[in-house]
Order: sequence, then structure tokens, then C-alpha cells
Amino acid sequence: MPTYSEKVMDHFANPRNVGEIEDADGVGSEGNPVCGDMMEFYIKVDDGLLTDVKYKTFGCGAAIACSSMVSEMAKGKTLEEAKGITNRDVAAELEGLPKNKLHCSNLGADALHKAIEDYESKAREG
Amino acid sequence: MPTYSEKVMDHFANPRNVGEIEDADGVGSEGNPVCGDMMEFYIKVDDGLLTDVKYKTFGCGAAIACSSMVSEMAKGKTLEEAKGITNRDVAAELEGLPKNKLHCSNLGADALHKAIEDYESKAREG
Amino acid sequence: MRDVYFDYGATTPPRPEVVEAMLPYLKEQFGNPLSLHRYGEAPREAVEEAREKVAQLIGARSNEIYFTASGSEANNMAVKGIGLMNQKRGKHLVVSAVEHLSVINAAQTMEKLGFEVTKVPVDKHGVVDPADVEKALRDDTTLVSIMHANSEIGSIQPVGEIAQVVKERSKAYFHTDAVATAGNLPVDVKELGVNLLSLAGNQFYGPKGAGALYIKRGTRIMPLIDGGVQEAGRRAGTENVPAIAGLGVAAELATADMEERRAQLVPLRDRLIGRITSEIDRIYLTGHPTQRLPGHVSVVVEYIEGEAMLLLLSMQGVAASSGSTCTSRALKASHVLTALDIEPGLANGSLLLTLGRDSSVEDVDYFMEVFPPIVDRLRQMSPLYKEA
Amino acid sequence: MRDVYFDYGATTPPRPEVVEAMLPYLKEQFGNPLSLHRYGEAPREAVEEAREKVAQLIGARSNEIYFTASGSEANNMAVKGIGLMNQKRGKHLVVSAVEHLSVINAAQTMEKLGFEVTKVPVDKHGVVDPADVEKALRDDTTLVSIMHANSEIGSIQPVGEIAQVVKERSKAYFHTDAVATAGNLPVDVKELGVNLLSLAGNQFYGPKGAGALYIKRGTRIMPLIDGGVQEAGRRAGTENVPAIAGLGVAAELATADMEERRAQLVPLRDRLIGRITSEIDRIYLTGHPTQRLPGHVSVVVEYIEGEAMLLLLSMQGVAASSGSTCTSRALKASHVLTALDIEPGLANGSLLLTLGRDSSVEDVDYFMEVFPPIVDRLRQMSPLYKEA
Ligand SMILES: Cc1ncc(COP(=O)(O)O)c(C=O)c1O
Ligand SMILES: Cc1ncc(COP(=O)(O)O)c(C=O)c1O
Repeated sequence: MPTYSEKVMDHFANPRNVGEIEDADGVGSEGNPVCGDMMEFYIKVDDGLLTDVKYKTFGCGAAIACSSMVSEMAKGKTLEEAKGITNRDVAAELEGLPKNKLHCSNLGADALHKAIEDYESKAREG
Repeated sequence: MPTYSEKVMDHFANPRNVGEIEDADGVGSEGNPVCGDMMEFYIKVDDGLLTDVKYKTFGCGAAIACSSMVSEMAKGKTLEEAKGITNRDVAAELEGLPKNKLHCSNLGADALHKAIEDYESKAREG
Repeated sequence: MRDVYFDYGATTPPRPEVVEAMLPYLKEQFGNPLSLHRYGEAPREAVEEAREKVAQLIGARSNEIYFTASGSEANNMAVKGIGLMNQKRGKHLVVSAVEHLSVINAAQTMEKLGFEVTKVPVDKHGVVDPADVEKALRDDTTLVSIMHANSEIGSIQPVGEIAQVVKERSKAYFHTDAVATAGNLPVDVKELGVNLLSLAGNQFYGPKGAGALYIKRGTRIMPLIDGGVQEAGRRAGTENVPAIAGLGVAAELATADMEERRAQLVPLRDRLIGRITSEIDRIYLTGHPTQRLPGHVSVVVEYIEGEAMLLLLSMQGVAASSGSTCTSRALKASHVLTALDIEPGLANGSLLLTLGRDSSVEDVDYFMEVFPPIVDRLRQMSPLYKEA
Repeated sequence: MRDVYFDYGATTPPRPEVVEAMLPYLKEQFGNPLSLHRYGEAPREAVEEAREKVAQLIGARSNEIYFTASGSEANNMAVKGIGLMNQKRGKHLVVSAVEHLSVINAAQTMEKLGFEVTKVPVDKHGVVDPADVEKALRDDTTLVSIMHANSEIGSIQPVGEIAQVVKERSKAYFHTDAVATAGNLPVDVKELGVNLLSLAGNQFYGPKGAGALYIKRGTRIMPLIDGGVQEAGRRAGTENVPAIAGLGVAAELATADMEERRAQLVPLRDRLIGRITSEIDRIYLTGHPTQRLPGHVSVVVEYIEGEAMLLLLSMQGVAASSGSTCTSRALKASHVLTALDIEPGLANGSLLLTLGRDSSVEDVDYFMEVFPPIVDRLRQMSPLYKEA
């Protein structure tokens, strides 16, 4: 599959941190199956740090690789640092994505941000 | 040139009876250079017989072969017999002509008939 | 790892005899068929011989065969050429909702040029009801175009019946896109009763770059490509002699071994359909269960996405395809799956396995070894599966 | 007997490197470039590599190159695609009187569809005066199509100047049919200042079945062949990968040795023109004496007819062509010679000698040995010669 970089293929074939976190501190999802890509992120937060990041992804190779990459990039970061991760950073870290995948499949950062928002809104409420 | 039969190619390559008859008894021409084919037939008549038939032809392979074939078919024939030669007979005798050549290049019989007419009208007048 | 090509629907490998037949025209016999000298002879004969072979394949006369460069060109030529040539009689066209994009989009262009197009629906198996075509017919309909078989879902249309209806109930010409069937199933223009029919060599072990449009004698049609006198003035451009020669040989070989090939493929297809739908849950066959192309298996797999399946299959040596949004370059949901009323999320789980000459039981069984774990794996990471 | 091919204008033999480059895509690498799996990889790369090479040949960007199956298709795509897409801006097209029939007849079809076409005349050398193009321009002109060089009379048009005039004086797009020049003479779309340009591989030692249309970025054009996403959605149909790969190699080779080839051919051409017009009386060069294609010799021979010359030349091993009525399948006088005001009888004495890579001084001299007796012989039997 020449349209994907080796890095993408590596993360697609061996996705890091797949799964759910039962007692997640925040959950966020982005995309939907109609478009072909949907991701759900779960985070554990401890003292402002992302101690765990997991996800489930329905989608193409790019979507799965992006989720995996985001989870790797975010894990261990502060919430502020994680909020600073953009879809662009993810694509760059993956050594590029095919042009036609840049918009629809590269939703990992957005889903992560939603999970952080979820955590923060719960924190405010709770 | 696969579009022409061997017989056509033979008559084209070795046209019979080419030339003019200085003191022809009849001359007839058909076609014109604009269409790409023009033939002029000369005949000698003796006692109702075509003792000599010659022609000059401007035109394609088919036109030259038709002229040659007509001259061969007519020579030695009676005027009446010669009048009976049709363009179709000529094409048949040549083992066929390409369809697109049937109409424009197959003028030999017509030119011959004109030469006979010329002879007959002179005979009537003279 | 086994190397399994299950994408004969995308294109077929040219048979060695086909390539062999092309070579002389790429080399010494490079002449232009229009040339009067000897360099034109063999190429001209090759083209006419191929025309006869293609005519034989579909029961036509050779002077009713017009070579094109592709199935898409043949389809465009039919739709636009008939429409534009007959506009005085009317500006209404009828197509089905599951036509190939080369028909659908050609019809759309005709709409831009002031024509009206009616799209006939299909049932849940992707099959057109002749009664629906009848309903769509109008006094000003000049062309009805219904494909012979759909390459995405495999369903075969009742083209003969539809042609009959069109003939009886209208003055419209009837065109069928037989790109998926010609060379693979018996196709006879007289039996089908069609006025025009498209085919493409690369779908039956012929070369790319060679298709044909059958145009019944007496049909009024405007050229798509104007110019010189090639193809009786109906399709200009220096003939692609090697490809046409190859198409001829492919047609000849197909005529000879079609039955044998069908007898090989139908059991393989049914074995694969049987195993895949019984051994994996929540997987559904698309298209008609029996009225379908030999060797054609198409399914939708719930909870997971097509491209991801293709990538993992590919890592196991299996080449297949999908109608999922992500695998379409246009990134649009397949209009065919949409026409079947399959909901878009499910349609994204589309998987297409098209078998051909070199396919074997071993291939099918190997596939059924590697595929279930792939489905499992992707479902395990799917947020939809969890929710289900 | 010597074997002399003097009909490179009809088509050129593919170079061995070209054929070599095609073979893998006829065999193992038969896949469809759209396929996501490994069978699609090499074909897809081959197509994109060829696109770059063709772009380089004409100084374009690779995403401005759209592959077609022939020069005629490219011309039709330009004329119809620009016309139909821009009809809101106007329905007036300008072409020259000596365009290839694929432009002339495409324009005629546009007339049937409600467009107006102005045909710009040429001078006695077949050359268009930019001032005449300027005069033809109107507010509603959307396309001007003037060929780069004419393959029947060899004349090269001042395309750069014309493009300049069109750009300055109108909002029309400018298309040039460079089928006769691309790969044979330097062609640079930026230098020429054109919006669209057609070329065909079989004119420069590439394969048949592969041409291209250059479409400048930002040009509004409607596809001729609608359908799938190939060629960025502008030209549907499974790509003819082998032919496209061959076209790419031909473009690369042409880029490399164009100067050398010109340096070989111009002296041969001029030697042949010099000898033929000095050693035979009543024979006239057609087209421009110096602004002409390298290797291109075209004459009219008084009193005799073209096909007869070709047949006798053929018997001497020389393959040539003619624009005479009898050698045209359509049996119509050449519109090019007519546009030069050559009277029809004389036009029927047309003879075309087009030299190429394998042509030599020996070929030219052999030709000048066998040709004069042929002229003599035919004149001796011509009723016109006698009268003269
Ligand atoms: C100037 C010109 N334009 C267009 C064409 C048509 O090219 P094709 O035969 O590839 O369609 C030719 C053919 O020789 C040509 O010489
Ligand atoms: C049913 C059908 N019609 C038309 C086409 C287009 O054929 P081509 O790619 O040769 O243009 C295809 C291609 O697979 C097809 O399956």
C-alpha cells in the first residue's frame, strides 16, 4: 500500500494502547461510521498528567494509525501539552498522510481533546 | 496493397493497349481530374469491328486497371458487343474492386461507349 | 504466505496468448491501418480479424462492432451519442440507479446539456424491475441504459425482458453495459434484443486500452470522438492495433472456454459465500444470491471498515477490494450500496472478492483461514462493536 | 530492392526501449492502478512516472497532463470540453482551415449543438496570420484552436504569436494541436503560452493508444469521457498502463535526442526537396519551404494521380502517402490542400514523404532513382499531360 508511509503502516499493523479504560476520567469521540471513521478516546488523569490513554477506532488504516499515534504522543503529557497536539502534528509524526486522508481520518487529536474537555467539565461539575 | 485483387494489380502494373490512336475513328472521355480519375478512349473501327482500342488514363490504380481491362475486353469485338460491356462486367473480370472504387474509378466502359458514340455520330454525319 | 488475487473484478491478467498476439504490432507490424502500402496491411487485417472475433463473442455482425479504448468510453459514446443525435425526437433518458459511473455521470452531463434523466430504482438485491422501466418510459425517451451485471454487487439484470418492454412500449434505443459480463457469461445481442452494448477487454483476460461498442445496424448515433474515417467514421483516432488484436484473441478464447470457466467459478463462489456467511456472524451478502456473476462475492461486514480489512488481508497475501468510502478515491459512499438501502455505516464495511481463472479451492480455504481473525481483530478495536 | 519507409507521418515505429517498458504491464504487473493492494502499486507508479516524463517533454507540471487514447481524443476533449463547459460565457469557437479533422469535425459537431465556428484562412504556404485570428475574435469566443504544425503540408504555425494575440484581445482559451510536433520539435507550453495542448505517442516512436491533453491549471473544461476518478476525474476509464508507460519512455527519449534527430532530418529533408523539385519538372512543394517539420516533404505532381504513384513506389519498396482524393477513405479532396487554393486536379497529384529516425541519404538517393521513371511512366499514360 504505497499511499501510506512505513510509520503509518507500523501503527496500523501494531496499534499502541488499543482498548477501553473502564473507569476513565474522560471519554471523547469524533467522527461517525457514515463517514467511515469514528474514534473514541479514554483518558486517565492524575495530577494534571495523562497517565493513561486508550481508544477504540472504526475506520481505515489512516484512522487507526492516527489514533495509535495520538495515544503515544499524549500519554505522560500534561493536559495543557496534550491540548496543544494538533491533527497536523499527528500527520507529521506519522511521516505524512495521503492528501485525501488528511481531513476525514485524521481525527485523533480532536477525539483526545474531547476526552480532555469531558474530564475538565466533570472536574468543574464534581 | 491488399485492397486490390491480383488481377487489378497485374493490369495496373502492366496496362495493356496504353496510348493514343492518331487517326482514331472515335474518341470518348469520361471523368475529370477534380474527381481524381479521367480516361480517354480511342477506337479504330473496321466493318463493325473494333480493330484497335487504346486509352490514356489519369487516375488511381483501379482507374488504370479498368481502362486496361476494358481495352482488352473490347478489342476485336463488334460495336454492339462492345456497347454491351458494363462497368460491372469490368469489375467482375478484374476479380472485384474495392467497394469505394466501384463508382468513381470504374469509368472505362463509359469512356469506351462514348468513343463508340463519337464514331457513330461521325458516321451518321459523314 | 499464499498469494491470492481476489480482484478479477478490478482487472484480469491478459492471457499469454493475448500478449503474444499483441507483440508483432508493437514491433515490425507497427504500421497505420489506414496506410495503403504494405506497412498498413497486417495491422489492417489484424483489426478486422479482431472485429470478427468480438462480433462472434456477442452474436453481432462485424460491421456492428466499434472499437473504443475502454468500457467507459463505450458507455459515454452510447449515452451521449444517442442522446445528442436524437434530440429532435426527445430529450429524456432512462438509466438504473446502479449503473456504472460512466453511465451515471454521462447521464448527468446530459442533464447539464438540457436533457432529463429518470433513474430507475432497484430492489434489495440490486435488481431492476422491468415494470419500473416501463413506468419510466415517455414519448420523448430516446435511450434506456440498463447494465447487464453490476461489478460491485454481482447482480445480473433481466436485460432481455427489459429490452422487450422498451421495444414494445417506446421508440427508445436500448443500451446495456455488458462490461462485467461480456467474455464471462454468454452474451448475445440478438437474444438480449439490445440496440447497443458496451464491453471491455481487460475484464476477460484481454488487454487494457481496448473496449468496444456494439451498435446495431441502422442506429442513429453521434460520434464521441470526431475526426478521421477510422471505425467507419464513428470513432476517430489511430487504431490501437496491438490492444485491438489482443482484444480479438481474448474474445476468441472466451468464446471457447466460457462454459468451462463458469463451471469452475460458480462452485468456488458458492463455497466462499457459504463459508463466509456461516463462519462469521453479522456479515451479509450484497447483491442477488444466485443471479450473480460467476466468481463474484460481495459482502458487508458489520462494525468494521473496508480499507482496514483490505490492508490486513493484503498483509496475508490476499488482494481484494471494497466499496467503502475510504477506498473510493472520490471519498463518497458507493452509489450502488446506497441504492440498495444499505445504511452508510454498514456500507463502509464493504468487501469485494472476485475470483477468476487462477482461483482455486485452496485460495478460498486459505482466505477463510486468514479472514475471520482479521474481522475479530478489527471488531475488538471498534467502538461500534462494543456498543452492539 | 531497398525497403524505404517514408511514412513516419502516418505513424512511427515504437522504439525498442518503449516496447521493453510496456511488457511488464502486459504481464505480471497487470493490476489496476486504482487497486489499493500490491497489484495496483507498480501500475500506479508507472502511470505517474509517465505523467512526469510527458510533462517534462512540454514544460508542464505533471498534474496538468491528462492521458487520452489518441491525439484525436485529446483534440475532441479540448474543443468540446472547453466549448460545453464555458457556454455561459459564449458559444463561439475559432479554428484554422487546416486543422486536423479531429478539430474541424469536433467544431462542426459543436455547430450542430448551437455553437458558431469561425474558420481562419491560411496563406499559400498554409500558414495562419495572427492578424486574421485577431479579426475572428469576439466577446463570446471561448476557444481558439490553431495547430502547431500540419502533418499534411508540414507548415509550422506561429503559435506563440497567436496565443499572445488571443490572450491580449480576448478571454478565450487557446488550444494547440501539437500532435505533429510534440516529441519531434521543442514544444514548451509556457513559451508558447497555450492553455491546452494535444499530443500523441505514436507520432514520436511511442505506442499507439496513448496521447495526452495538457490542461493548464485553472482551466474550466468538461470531461469527454465521464465516469470514475481516473485522471483526476477528467477522463474516466481503466488506464491503459502499458501504453502510458511506453508513452512516458518515448517522451523521455525524445527529450534527450530531439536536437540530434532534427539535425539528422533537416538536411535529409532539404536534400530531398532540392532534388525532387529540380530533377522533376512541374512538381511543386506544398507548405512552407523552411518553417516546416523536420523530415517532412510534401509535393503535388502535375498530370498524375497520387494513388498510382504510391502503388508504383510501393513496388519499388518505398512506403509513402498522399492526400489525393483516391487515397482518402472518405474519397473527399483534402481540406488542407483545398485551403491552400491548390486546384483540385493538381491536389490529386499529392505525394507525402515523411522521413524519420531510420532514414538515410541512401534512402533519399534511392528514392530519386526510382521516382522520376514512375512520374514519366504515369505522365506518358495521362490524357492531361498530352494536352499540356
Ligand atoms: C496534426 C494532427 N492532429 C491530430 C492527429 C490525430 O492523431 P491520432 O491519430 O492519434 O488520433 C494527427 C494524426 O496524425 C495529426 O497529424
Ligand atoms: C459494469 C462496468 N461498466 C463499465 C466499466 C468501465 O470500464 P473501463 O474501466 O474499461 O472504462 C466497468 C469497470 O470495471 C464496469 O464494471
